[in-house]
Amino acid sequence: MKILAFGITKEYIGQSEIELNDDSLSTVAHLKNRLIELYPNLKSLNSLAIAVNEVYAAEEDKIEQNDVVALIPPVSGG
Amino acid sequence: MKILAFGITKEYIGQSEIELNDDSLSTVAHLKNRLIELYPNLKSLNSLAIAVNEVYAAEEDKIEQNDVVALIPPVSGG
Amino acid sequence: MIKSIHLTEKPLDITRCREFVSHPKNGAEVLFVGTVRNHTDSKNVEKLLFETYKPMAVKEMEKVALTALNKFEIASIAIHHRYGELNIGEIPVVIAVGSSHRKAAFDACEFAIDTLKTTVPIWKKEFFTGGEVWVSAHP
Amino acid sequence: MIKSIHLTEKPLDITRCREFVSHPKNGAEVLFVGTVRNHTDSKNVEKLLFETYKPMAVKEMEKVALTALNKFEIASIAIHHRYGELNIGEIPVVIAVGSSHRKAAFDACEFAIDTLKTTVPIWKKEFFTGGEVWVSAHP
Repeated sequence: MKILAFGITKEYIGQSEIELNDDSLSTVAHLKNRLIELYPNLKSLNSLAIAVNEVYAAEEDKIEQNDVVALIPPVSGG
Repeated sequence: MKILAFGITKEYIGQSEIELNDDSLSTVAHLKNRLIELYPNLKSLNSLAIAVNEVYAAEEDKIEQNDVVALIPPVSGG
Repeated sequence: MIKSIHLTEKPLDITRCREFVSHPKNGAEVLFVGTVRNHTDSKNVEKLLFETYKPMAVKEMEKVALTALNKFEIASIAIHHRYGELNIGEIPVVIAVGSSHRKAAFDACEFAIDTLKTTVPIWKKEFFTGGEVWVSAHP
Repeated sequence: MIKSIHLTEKPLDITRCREFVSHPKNGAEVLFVGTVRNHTDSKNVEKLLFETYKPMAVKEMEKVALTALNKFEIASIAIHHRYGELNIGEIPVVIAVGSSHRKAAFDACEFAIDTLKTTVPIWKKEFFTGGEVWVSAHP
């Protein structure tokens, strides 16, 4: 699946977009854990939300391989 | 003393300024009572404040013959 | 204590109010803009007349500004009011507040317009088809 | 449900926001204008970079506007946000609310900026002399 990274997560991952193909990652919580394994800096953040197809997702939400996932570190607009 | 009338009080009194010379009117309360005797319509108002020399006055405040008094019906700016 | 008080017959300038309170140290600006409504309850308003006791009104506007500056963590405030005849959609009042705290800016701006409406000697007469009334004069 | 949502790299237009929410039925308009401050705590900020996940940010801005319209007695709302590089004094955000109830207008405008700051995917990076930091990223 396609994973977009924004703000500080883009710097931690080193690019704004990665592909991660792993059928075993069936929920947002699984994916988040895997990403933290791959990029341990993510653990240092105040918070890390996940959006699936441009909508905030809950930890238990299912994800599909063709979803577009985005990493949302603490927002600071305004 | 000079008495200025604004808003609806100007219509009740028929002019924007009157002279009232009466040494016995020593407080704001006295003056207010006299004005209501002279112009009974003033009693119909929601409120009637008195300003002495451009400052809101209390009922018990003294007034002098050379003060400028103003009738302040309910304000409605903004 | 940065304040701008203005009571005028000429149209108000919102941009000027905002620029007055704007400062690189601030970060938050809150503005209140009052406009002439086309109705009151069920009546169609055609125009408004604002009358004022000008020297006292300016003093009371100064008091509102000073109280807001003392009571809230704000850096600057502009209170501009217009008088004379105003048509629907025209602007009788603009209040602008500058602060580094946005909550304080909101609170101060709301306080200023609420207080202005109860203390500043300005009176509004509404003109309808076939009638006119001094607002709030009677119960 | 009158709303205007705008997320752009170009300078924001405060007058356009105000005119959008203005209507002869209203009477009260409240605006929040955010500007780039020259300091955060003790550090001198030189410029800011706003990054955004644009399609999602627009959706979240729409949600903020709809929630405000439903929650408060207001007639209209404009939420405009800028992204890209901004210098001190420039304007990242403008929120304007039109209502016939001024308290509702204040409450809705404050609600909108508070909510925007917690839900809309926009990130701010501050640039100091010799350093840069993503705001709020770390405890």
